[in-house]
Amino acid sequence: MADQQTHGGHGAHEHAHPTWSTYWKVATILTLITVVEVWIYYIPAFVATKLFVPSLLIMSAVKFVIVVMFYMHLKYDHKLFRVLFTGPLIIAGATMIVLLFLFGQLFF
Amino acid sequence: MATAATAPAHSHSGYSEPTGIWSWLTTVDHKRIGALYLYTALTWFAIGGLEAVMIRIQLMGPNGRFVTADTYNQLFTMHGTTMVFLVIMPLSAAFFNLLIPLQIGARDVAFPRLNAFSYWVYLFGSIFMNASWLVGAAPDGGWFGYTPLTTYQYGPGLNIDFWLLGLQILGVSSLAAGFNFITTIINMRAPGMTFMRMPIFTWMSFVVQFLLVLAFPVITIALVFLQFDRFFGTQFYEAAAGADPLLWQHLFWIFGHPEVYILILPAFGLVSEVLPTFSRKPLFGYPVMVYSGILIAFLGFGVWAHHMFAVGMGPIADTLFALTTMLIGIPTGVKIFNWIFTMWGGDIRFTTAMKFAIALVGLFTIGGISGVMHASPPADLQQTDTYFIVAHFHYVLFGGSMMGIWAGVYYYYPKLTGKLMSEKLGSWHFWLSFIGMNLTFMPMHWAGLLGMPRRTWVYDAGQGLEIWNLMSTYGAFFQVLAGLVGFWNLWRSRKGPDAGPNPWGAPTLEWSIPSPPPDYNFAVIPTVTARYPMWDGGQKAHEGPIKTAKELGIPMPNPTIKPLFVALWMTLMFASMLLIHKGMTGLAIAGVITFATLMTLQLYSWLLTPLEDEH
Amino acid sequence: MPADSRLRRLAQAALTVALLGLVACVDNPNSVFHSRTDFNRDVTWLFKIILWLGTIVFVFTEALLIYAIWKFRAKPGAPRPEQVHGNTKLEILWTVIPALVLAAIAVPTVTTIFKTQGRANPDAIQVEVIGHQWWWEFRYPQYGITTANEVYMPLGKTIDFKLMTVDVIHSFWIPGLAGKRDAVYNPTSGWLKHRQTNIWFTADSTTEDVFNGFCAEYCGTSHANMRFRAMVVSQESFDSWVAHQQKPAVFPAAAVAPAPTGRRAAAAPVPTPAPQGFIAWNRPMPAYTIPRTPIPAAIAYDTTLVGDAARGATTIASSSCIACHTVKGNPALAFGKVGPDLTHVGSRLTIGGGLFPNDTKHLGSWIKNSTAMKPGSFMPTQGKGQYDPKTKTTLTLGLTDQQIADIVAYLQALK
Amino acid sequence: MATAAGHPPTSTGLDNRKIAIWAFIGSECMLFTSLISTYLVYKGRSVTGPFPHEVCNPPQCATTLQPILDIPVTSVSTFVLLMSSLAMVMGLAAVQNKDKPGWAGTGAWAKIQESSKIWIMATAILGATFLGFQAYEFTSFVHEGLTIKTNLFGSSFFTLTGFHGAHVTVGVLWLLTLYAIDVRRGLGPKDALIVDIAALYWHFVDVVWIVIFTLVYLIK
Ligand code: HEA
Ligand code: HEA
Ligand code: CUA
Ligand SMILES: [Cu+2]
Repeated sequence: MADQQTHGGHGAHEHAHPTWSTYWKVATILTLITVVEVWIYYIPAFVATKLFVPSLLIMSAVKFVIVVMFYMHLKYDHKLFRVLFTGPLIIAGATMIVLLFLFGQLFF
Repeated sequence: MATAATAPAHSHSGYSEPTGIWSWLTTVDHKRIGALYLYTALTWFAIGGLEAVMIRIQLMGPNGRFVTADTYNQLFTMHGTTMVFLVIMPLSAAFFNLLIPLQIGARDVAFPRLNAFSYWVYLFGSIFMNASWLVGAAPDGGWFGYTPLTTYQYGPGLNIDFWLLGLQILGVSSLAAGFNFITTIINMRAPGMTFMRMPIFTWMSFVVQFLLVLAFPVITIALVFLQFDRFFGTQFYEAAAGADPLLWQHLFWIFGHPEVYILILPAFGLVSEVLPTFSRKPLFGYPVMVYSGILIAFLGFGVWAHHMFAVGMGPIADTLFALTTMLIGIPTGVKIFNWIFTMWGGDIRFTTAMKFAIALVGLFTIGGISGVMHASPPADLQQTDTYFIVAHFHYVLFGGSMMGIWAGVYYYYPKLTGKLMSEKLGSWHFWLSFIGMNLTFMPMHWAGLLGMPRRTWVYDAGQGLEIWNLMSTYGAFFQVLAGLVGFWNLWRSRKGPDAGPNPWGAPTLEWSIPSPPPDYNFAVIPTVTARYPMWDGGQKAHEGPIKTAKELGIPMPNPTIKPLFVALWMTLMFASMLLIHKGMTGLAIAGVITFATLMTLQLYSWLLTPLEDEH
Repeated sequence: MPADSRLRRLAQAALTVALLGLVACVDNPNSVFHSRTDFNRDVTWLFKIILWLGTIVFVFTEALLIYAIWKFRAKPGAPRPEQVHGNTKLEILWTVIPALVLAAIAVPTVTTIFKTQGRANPDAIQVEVIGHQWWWEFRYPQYGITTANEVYMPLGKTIDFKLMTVDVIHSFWIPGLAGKRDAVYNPTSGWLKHRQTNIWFTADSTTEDVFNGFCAEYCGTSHANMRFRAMVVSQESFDSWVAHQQKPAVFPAAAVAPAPTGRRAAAAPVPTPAPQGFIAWNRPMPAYTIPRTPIPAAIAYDTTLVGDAARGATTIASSSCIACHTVKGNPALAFGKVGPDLTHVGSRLTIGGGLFPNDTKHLGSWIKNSTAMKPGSFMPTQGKGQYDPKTKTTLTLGLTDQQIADIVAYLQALK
Repeated sequence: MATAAGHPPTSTGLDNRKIAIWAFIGSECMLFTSLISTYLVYKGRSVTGPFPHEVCNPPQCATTLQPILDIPVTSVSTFVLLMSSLAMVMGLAAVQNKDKPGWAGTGAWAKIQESSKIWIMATAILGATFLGFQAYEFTSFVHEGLTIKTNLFGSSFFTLTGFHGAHVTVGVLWLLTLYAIDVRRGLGPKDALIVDIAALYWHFVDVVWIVIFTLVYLIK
């Protein structure tokens, strides 16, 4: 990033702003995914399959990622922030998985 | 510090440090905050050491009766807690404060008031924790406070309440400091100070801040569960409700193992500054030193259960954690050999700082190797919870962290105060420490292998333990002498000979500015062109009179008392909760609400006041 | 060169000390290097590999360090040394070599993990170890036996210890026989009801012996005082011991004639017909297994008094002892679950969590004021006029020394 | 922090506070990981009811208790929180573009779009609505016999969602503070940073809820 003459760096300095239409699209997708999530929750036949939990996990991961990428504009921001966020996230995720394994809860 | 104002070298300039208590209470200057950390932590070191000496007197002979069993349990709990949270961590913080801005060519940390806040929280938290002695209820659950021993059912006294509230308070301090230094290092580097030119101390500190901000939330939550269990009747650790007592152990050690690297990496950083200077050679393999530090920290999050090999996690988990633990030996070994090869071919001057630094290399290796022995689960079943472990961690903590910190103290005292410490007393200090520490902790290996469990108030006669314990106790007496000499040296050196900007011929930026540095640090922000600016970057040491910030037109943050009060209200808010177990729940709630309100108001007032005057 | 020979002498001295230390380790009764069980043989084998590799790394590293600082010490007027910044080859070297050393540790480590943590022999003797603050309960479910602070095992038979606790976490450890295992789970609760930790080993050496055992996990006030003894005995002796332990307490109907006052030998048996065969370790205990905890002077139990077992039986039945202790076969003592089972207490060698020898003086003092004998003890002070450090009160009521002597006589009769 | 001519530029050109908030968010990941892990570790291990997804019959419960989690209500509150994130980004956009009146076009809707006050307040209100739902949920659970003391599920559930709720509360207060500033002196592009920081915090709290909603509410 170009040196900025102010110490405050006032005005977040992004490469490109997501536009408001992006915001609304994202909101729509989030809503849709949530609807699907709740919907499959109410399909006993699907809940019984092995796909239920993985599909929920994937859907929630997708929601997670798009909020972070677009609303928290990590996609458009300095890559430093991406490092600051993903590093801890990886440690956190790994810790959770190992803990669940150790307590015998790693099956769904 | 205050003596700087009268130092002849500076008296002809217009520059003078503000003096008086008020200037210390309101300071936002990172160097002064560093000094506060240093002197506070050294005070706790004397107290933690006193506790250790009482432990050793009790164990001098079999079936000792110097203190009671309950007192003994409080002593080792407070000794461990004090040394870890009130001594080594804040001593490291003292150096973070003093050095990071100087080493990267900054005028202060990113958030000077937050920095003051961290210190005051630490001070009040440490006082709170030790106030437990005054009411006769010092924490007694061991420094890792295993549940269910620390639940209300088995520990109904205030002891554990002091401990868990105290640690929560201290956690706030560390977290705040962590965010502050991460930001400082990322964002306040002088032009040309690229990451791969940063002094290793700053690098290791950088890594430590990440460990802090990622490890402390975990213990905070573990403590919150414990607190809720004790105060509000939740069941996180209630076996009767089906809770697994191991939950605490896992959460604690997920924090606890990164914590031990929090304790050692700053010391590694300090010796990485000292060794090159006194060998007159650059650090051997700088990039590898950086990467190994990062790797140690990263791996450090994946080894925690090596503290739990005896709980029966099963062979797969044991194998997993054994292997990750052993892996850490590799990057650490690289560091050790790189230090040795920094000295190799050098021109070694045995100053006191250098002696302590070399001692770290030698003694940490011993502790590291015994660490690898614990990493083997079947063998660890014969080691865990014995004095063999006590030997390990004192070699890494005293032989490592403490030796490194003393090296740092001798090395940076001139920068902090402008005065040189006595090398003669320093030599005494070093040799007494070195002999004393080995005499104390080496025999513990045998005591452990001969079946002496740790945390035992007494051991029986006739089991072959007498001689090792007696040796340890004499060793501790040597360490008391060492401590006295060291403290005396610190005290009397405040009137020592002037140091000048760079008494050691050291290579890094902090040595280019006057000692002690003026409040703005750098009259002109340097442009860095080399890893060792003073050696091969053409950076010159400051000469001539020191101007004031005003003369130079440098904007300085205003002193403020607000962080102190926020810290105070916060501590009192936590402290109020103690009343719950005194049957004064109403008062406790009132206290929490009052102090939380005061804290919030004070915080708003702080945040709405600009750091500096408008220009 | 003088410096050189000084170094050598130093090294020699260090080596001697180290060797002496190791020898001490092997000879010491509680040494973890005893190889008298399959478990400890495996561990010792592994531990020695690690120790040797560790020693080599240690000697090499320290030698290198000492050599470097000695060789490159400052010489006056020396020019600025060559500014070496690193050496990739060397650095790879000292990445790879430690990796190899660690691999040499890791491989036997993993094999030993799976070997020692495999399933126990199916015909192993099951022993349930139950930790209490601050004593050990041992149950042999296959035999229906409950005892305290002393565990018997036959030579050559695998014992599978199941660890449980009724309160906080304890850790079961007999250094001379095997490593530790924590007693984590409370068998009375929740989904953990069937959760136990276990450790198994076989004392397959040929000699009978007594070993010291400890609690190795900090468990509160008297963690240091939570000891026990492990008796490894022949199969016949073990069988005989089991047979005896299975019987309810048989207290002789006839009152014992009061013996004359005067000093008696410690643990002088009340003259009851001695049970047949091996019922307890019947030789002098090895010196290092005899507890030597001092008795606080303030207790001053009068050892000259002679107790009457029959009178003791009556006294105990109306005392608070019955709230916590069981004596199988004695209807008055059928409910107590909190304290150790006393059915065969007379045949035990130690009392109070392995803190004291089981003789008249110590047993009497224990009953008189166990809280003073053992900090934090949950057994309330019984002696009249005694100060109870736990409740911080002095007992105005309570047992007289004579009453205690009677109870002691009764308990000692419970062979 | 006031801008000062005498200050050197930052190394990255970024603002200190933005780096700090991201570091803080990284740290919060570990905080919520500990809470969520605990919830999952204790999942299905409560000795007594009520349970999240299962019917609880005697003897574990005195009377038969229905699964306690209310998916429809929580789905709505989840939606509310998601929408609050939308409002937040709209608010930030409005602040960033204050100096370009008419950037959103013309018409009533554009006027609304350009009003940072509306969006910031909307975010706060949606956040408060979420808290309202949570309060409703908590009280109805208590009525159905689940408190923080009842069982492991109760302890870990209330603590986890309570911590999340506390974060939302802080966020609402923060937004109200921004609103107050906006009313008093107006937030403009030069304040975009402080709004951005609040927004990052807010979205993070939202993201945590996304995870909680799936792991706690939906997975049986
Ligand atoms: C400064 C703090 C510090 C540091 C740096 C370490 C470093 C290490 N520690 Fe230690 N440890 C503690 C502080 C520390 N520890 C504390 C306080 C406890 C006890 C807590 C309690 O119970 O109260 C503890 C306990 C502890 C245990 C638990 C023991 C038990 O309770 O049963 C284990 C087990 O694996 C362990 C292992 C290690 C290892 C493998 C390292 C490694 O990082 C060491 C790596 C270093 C080297 C290996 C030496 C240099 C390398 C070479 C010269 C290269 C060649 C070497 C080889 C090939 C081996 N430590
Ligand atoms: C950095 C950490 C650190 C440091 C520096 C030390 C330093 C010392 N420790 Fe440490 N110790 C721990 C961390 C540390 N310890 C921890 C974490 C535990 C585990 C606790 C637990 O189990 O919960 C422990 C446990 C522990 C035990 C085991 C207790 C038990 O298990 O029952 C013992 C026993 O000897 C001991 C002894 C000592 C001694 C003699 C010193 C000496 O080096 C101290 C020397 C220093 C001084 C003496 C102060 C300086 C002197 C002066 C200022 C002069 C004035 C002082 C006097 C007049 C007294 N410590
Ligand atoms: Cu039981 Cu320690
Ligand atoms: Cu560790």
